[in-house]
Amino acid sequence: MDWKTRLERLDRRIIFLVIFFAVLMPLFFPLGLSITPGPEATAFHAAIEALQPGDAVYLAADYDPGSLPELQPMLEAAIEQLCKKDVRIIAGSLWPACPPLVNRAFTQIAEGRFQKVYGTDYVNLGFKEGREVVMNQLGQSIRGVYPVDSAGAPIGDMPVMSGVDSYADIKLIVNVSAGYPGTKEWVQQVRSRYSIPIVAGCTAVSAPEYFPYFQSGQLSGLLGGLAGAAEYEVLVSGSGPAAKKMDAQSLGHIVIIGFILLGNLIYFLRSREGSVA
Amino acid sequence: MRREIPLFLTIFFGCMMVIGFFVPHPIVNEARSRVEEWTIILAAAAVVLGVANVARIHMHKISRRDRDFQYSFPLLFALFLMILLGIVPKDWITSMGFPAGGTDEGSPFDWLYNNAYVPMQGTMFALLAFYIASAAFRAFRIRTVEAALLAITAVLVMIGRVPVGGSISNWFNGLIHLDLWTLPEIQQWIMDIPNLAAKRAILIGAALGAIATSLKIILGIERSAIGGD
Amino acid sequence: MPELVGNTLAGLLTLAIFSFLYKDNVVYKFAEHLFVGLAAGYYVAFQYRTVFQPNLWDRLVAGDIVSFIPLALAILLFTRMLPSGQWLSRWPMGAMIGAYAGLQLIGFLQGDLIAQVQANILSVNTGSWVTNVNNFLLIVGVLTTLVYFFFSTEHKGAVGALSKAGIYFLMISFGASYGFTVMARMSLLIGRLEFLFGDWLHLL
Amino acid sequence: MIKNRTPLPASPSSAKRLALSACSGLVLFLGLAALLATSAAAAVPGLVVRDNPDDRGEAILVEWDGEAAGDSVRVERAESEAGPWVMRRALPGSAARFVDQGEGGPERGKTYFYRVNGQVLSATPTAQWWNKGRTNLFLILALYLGLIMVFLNIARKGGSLFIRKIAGLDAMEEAIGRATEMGKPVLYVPGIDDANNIQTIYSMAILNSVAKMVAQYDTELIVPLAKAFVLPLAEETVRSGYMDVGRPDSFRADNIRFLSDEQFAFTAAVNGIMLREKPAANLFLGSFFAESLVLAETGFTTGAIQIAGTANIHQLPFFVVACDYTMIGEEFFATSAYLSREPMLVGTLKGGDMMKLVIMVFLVVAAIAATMGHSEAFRSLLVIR
Repeated sequence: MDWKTRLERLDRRIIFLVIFFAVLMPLFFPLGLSITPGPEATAFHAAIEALQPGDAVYLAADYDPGSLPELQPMLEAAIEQLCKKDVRIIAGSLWPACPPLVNRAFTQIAEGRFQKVYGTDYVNLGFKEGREVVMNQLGQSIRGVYPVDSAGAPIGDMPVMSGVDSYADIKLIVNVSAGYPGTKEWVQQVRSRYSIPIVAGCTAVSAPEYFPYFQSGQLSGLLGGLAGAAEYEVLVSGSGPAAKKMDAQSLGHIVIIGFILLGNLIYFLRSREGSVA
Repeated sequence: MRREIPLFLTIFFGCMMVIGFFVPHPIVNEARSRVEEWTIILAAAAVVLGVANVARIHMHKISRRDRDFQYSFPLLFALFLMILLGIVPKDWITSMGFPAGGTDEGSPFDWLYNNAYVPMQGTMFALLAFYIASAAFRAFRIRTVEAALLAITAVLVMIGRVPVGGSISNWFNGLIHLDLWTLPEIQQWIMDIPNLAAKRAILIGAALGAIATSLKIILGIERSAIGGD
Repeated sequence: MPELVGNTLAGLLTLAIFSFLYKDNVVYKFAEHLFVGLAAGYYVAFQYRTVFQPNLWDRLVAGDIVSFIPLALAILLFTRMLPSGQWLSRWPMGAMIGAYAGLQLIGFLQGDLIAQVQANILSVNTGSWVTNVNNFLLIVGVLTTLVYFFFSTEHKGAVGALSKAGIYFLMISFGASYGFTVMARMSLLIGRLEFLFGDWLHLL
Repeated sequence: MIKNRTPLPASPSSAKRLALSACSGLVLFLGLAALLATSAAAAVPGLVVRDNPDDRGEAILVEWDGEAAGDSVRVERAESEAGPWVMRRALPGSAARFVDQGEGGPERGKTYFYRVNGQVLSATPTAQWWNKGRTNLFLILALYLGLIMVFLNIARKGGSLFIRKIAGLDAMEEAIGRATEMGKPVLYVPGIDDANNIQTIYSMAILNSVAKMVAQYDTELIVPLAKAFVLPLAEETVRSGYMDVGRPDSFRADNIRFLSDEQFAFTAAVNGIMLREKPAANLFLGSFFAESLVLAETGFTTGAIQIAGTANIHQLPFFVVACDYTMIGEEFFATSAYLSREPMLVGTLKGGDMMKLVIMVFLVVAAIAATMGHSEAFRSLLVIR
């Protein structure tokens, strides 16, 4: 068996091992490559930066643990920037598995680092079933959709909700999304109908599809995947959990590129052999 | 009756949503709002129905001793355990010495979510990293001009999107003392121009398709969706 | 202590799922079914706590008679589980399908169709040649890709050439999607490795 | 509620009166000037207060000339001309407009007085029966509906409507032909979505044609399924295909297999079929998700001819690189319409095609106009409010 045949018949478990170590090594030995924020992340940051203290923001967290490594850093960095700006955060989810992740970020950032008070500075309304219907109902009355928060406490007399009951009282929607329902539906249902600006952080899988929304102004900012999260972290605080993982990410990409090139090299050599024979 | 009422409900609920968009008057607006409130409850009931269906399938599996029926036991156990922990009154749970009840932070329900649901779902998705590596090596063949374009773009985006792309470009530009486009810039251009153009055309085409389908449903032309002829 | 137990459980379950990479096995199947059960139970509990209780039950108790309508429709939905009487479940199904069709119609119309066509009204005479070239490419790219998805004429001659250009734009966009998907998948793996070697084993 | 501290005149006319009396007394005049200065705002040019148009009647629109206004504009509201005044918002003059709505906003049918940097005007919020800002959308929707109805009618009456043959179809016939030559089965996966998914429904129309071809050649057809509800549908589709070409006895029900509704368990099972039974043609047509690349990879390594088609855009790259032909998005739907000639599918496809033609012409004209400096005229046609 020549080397080409051997490579062609390579057990895929060996490929699995290669990618495993390629991603693992930089976690132990960071390279410290520098991160430069792109225009989409810069616009995301600027949209939040333009808010005034006391403004109310709707934080739409629509994902689940399957996308945690990509999206949790975005949520945390967004909460950090919102806390720095002293705006009120009203969070809700259309994915049932999301509210505990929002709680986790609030406890860690808003309460832990900024001493914000639940019910006064921020609230987690939790999950509500209904997808696009909920998006529209929030334009009628937030209290109608969410009589109580994620822990079952009535939201009516919380100071954070004073003067806020629909999109008319909200300055910006910050969406973190892993798919349906998510960024696409917020743009379709809410952006122009209630004329409210939206910034979105989404998984890398769906990001390329949302570039047209950014160019058209339907999204005022866009973060795509871990790279987007890392760029945003650099803007908010100089570093963060996503930024630390970018070295591993870089090496993973290089190995995939190597696989594509090697696979095609063998294919090319084979087809030449074929035409000679 | 069997066909007319569901069809009427489809048309009524559907048209309510569309009319509500064009007619701002409070009479229409309140009606639409009511219809939306009901839909939220129906959507929740539909999820419960789906879960009931899963439970039924696995009970059948066990009663018929189907292949792999043993695995239905942990599934049903986990299902009923989560429901029980989640919906019994909160003070029952706290009276057993747990810090919280229901679905709240610190409850047993939340503990299972954090230590079983989160790692398992996360790992399921992480498996895809291995599959994509294997597919890149074994099933990514540049056989046509189209595939070549795809491959070149993919490589440029993969390298330009991560910090290493910038490092390579800076090193290279330093080497030849020129200020060529860097890999991140090339990547940005690809995303902003050719990718955007194609994705926009796809959005427009898909929107036309979706609008046509929705129109046919709410006008009662397409009835296969509600199970009628 | 509960954190250590929790992390160990999470670590073992992570390894159970990863074991599928070696080959399909008993441990993986057990974990997979456990997950499906957990997720399904989780959903039901959440629907109860966040929808049925506040949006239906509390309102009924408070005397909101109109809320009997969604309650009745929701109960009808479950006739699907019965051997006969399934047709009654078409009432709420019909209502739901109609509502979502209506909302999606509006969403695709204003969010995708109109807004995207409007955003592509671009000038190729802007004073900056870079912008001109880019705008020209955007116009050509959108048009040729639409030609590719036009089925009422044979793709020969000029139309054929345009649709060929369209397919090239499509392929570039697929390449971009491929690259971004690789990025997403790698991130998820990094996340799990960080948990295994950091949070659980404290090696990082 | 923030009550105003400075007792300013309540209306322009009383302001004049006050100013007149101020002229007679220097002290009073100076006092008024001082008060005006502390409120730190000059009169607002071009001020208009009116009912906010096209809404449910719970908003008042306050507009002014943004370029000529000063640094700060204070909007206050009262239910009578005499007050008490409620502070609604302080904005920079450049904002040019403020919509008083939302929490604490005005009620329908009630008259309100607005004091804007001292100047008082009144308005009453009213509800409208038609949102004029959305008439453009309504007309576009009506045009599209009209086109669909016209083509649906033509198709139903049996009129001939041309749809080009998708190149993927030739590839499909070729693949089935080769499987026949090699005496190996054909594998058809109609996606992993449920029976009510639109792509599954379209996939069944293609499956029917594939069943006919396969029945004619007497080749084996394997259809693995990920949803139990699709099983009866797929069985019926394949059976009727075999019946149509007069070979009902060749139909084997046990080749239509429901494997598992868990995504990766299903994927592993289909991989098993590919590796054991070595189909010579793999057709992946329907709604696919992350399993797409695993299936395409395994099929590639077994050397089968592979044809894929899906409208799930995220998965297309993986099919394109590992399959011999891929039907992209709408191509998949068009193939279904082409094969089935079902009036509903054909009519909708043609209606969509005509709408695309309208859009393409519009985009070309708009691009020319925009280049000549008239982009706003075209953009404003599509503004949504």
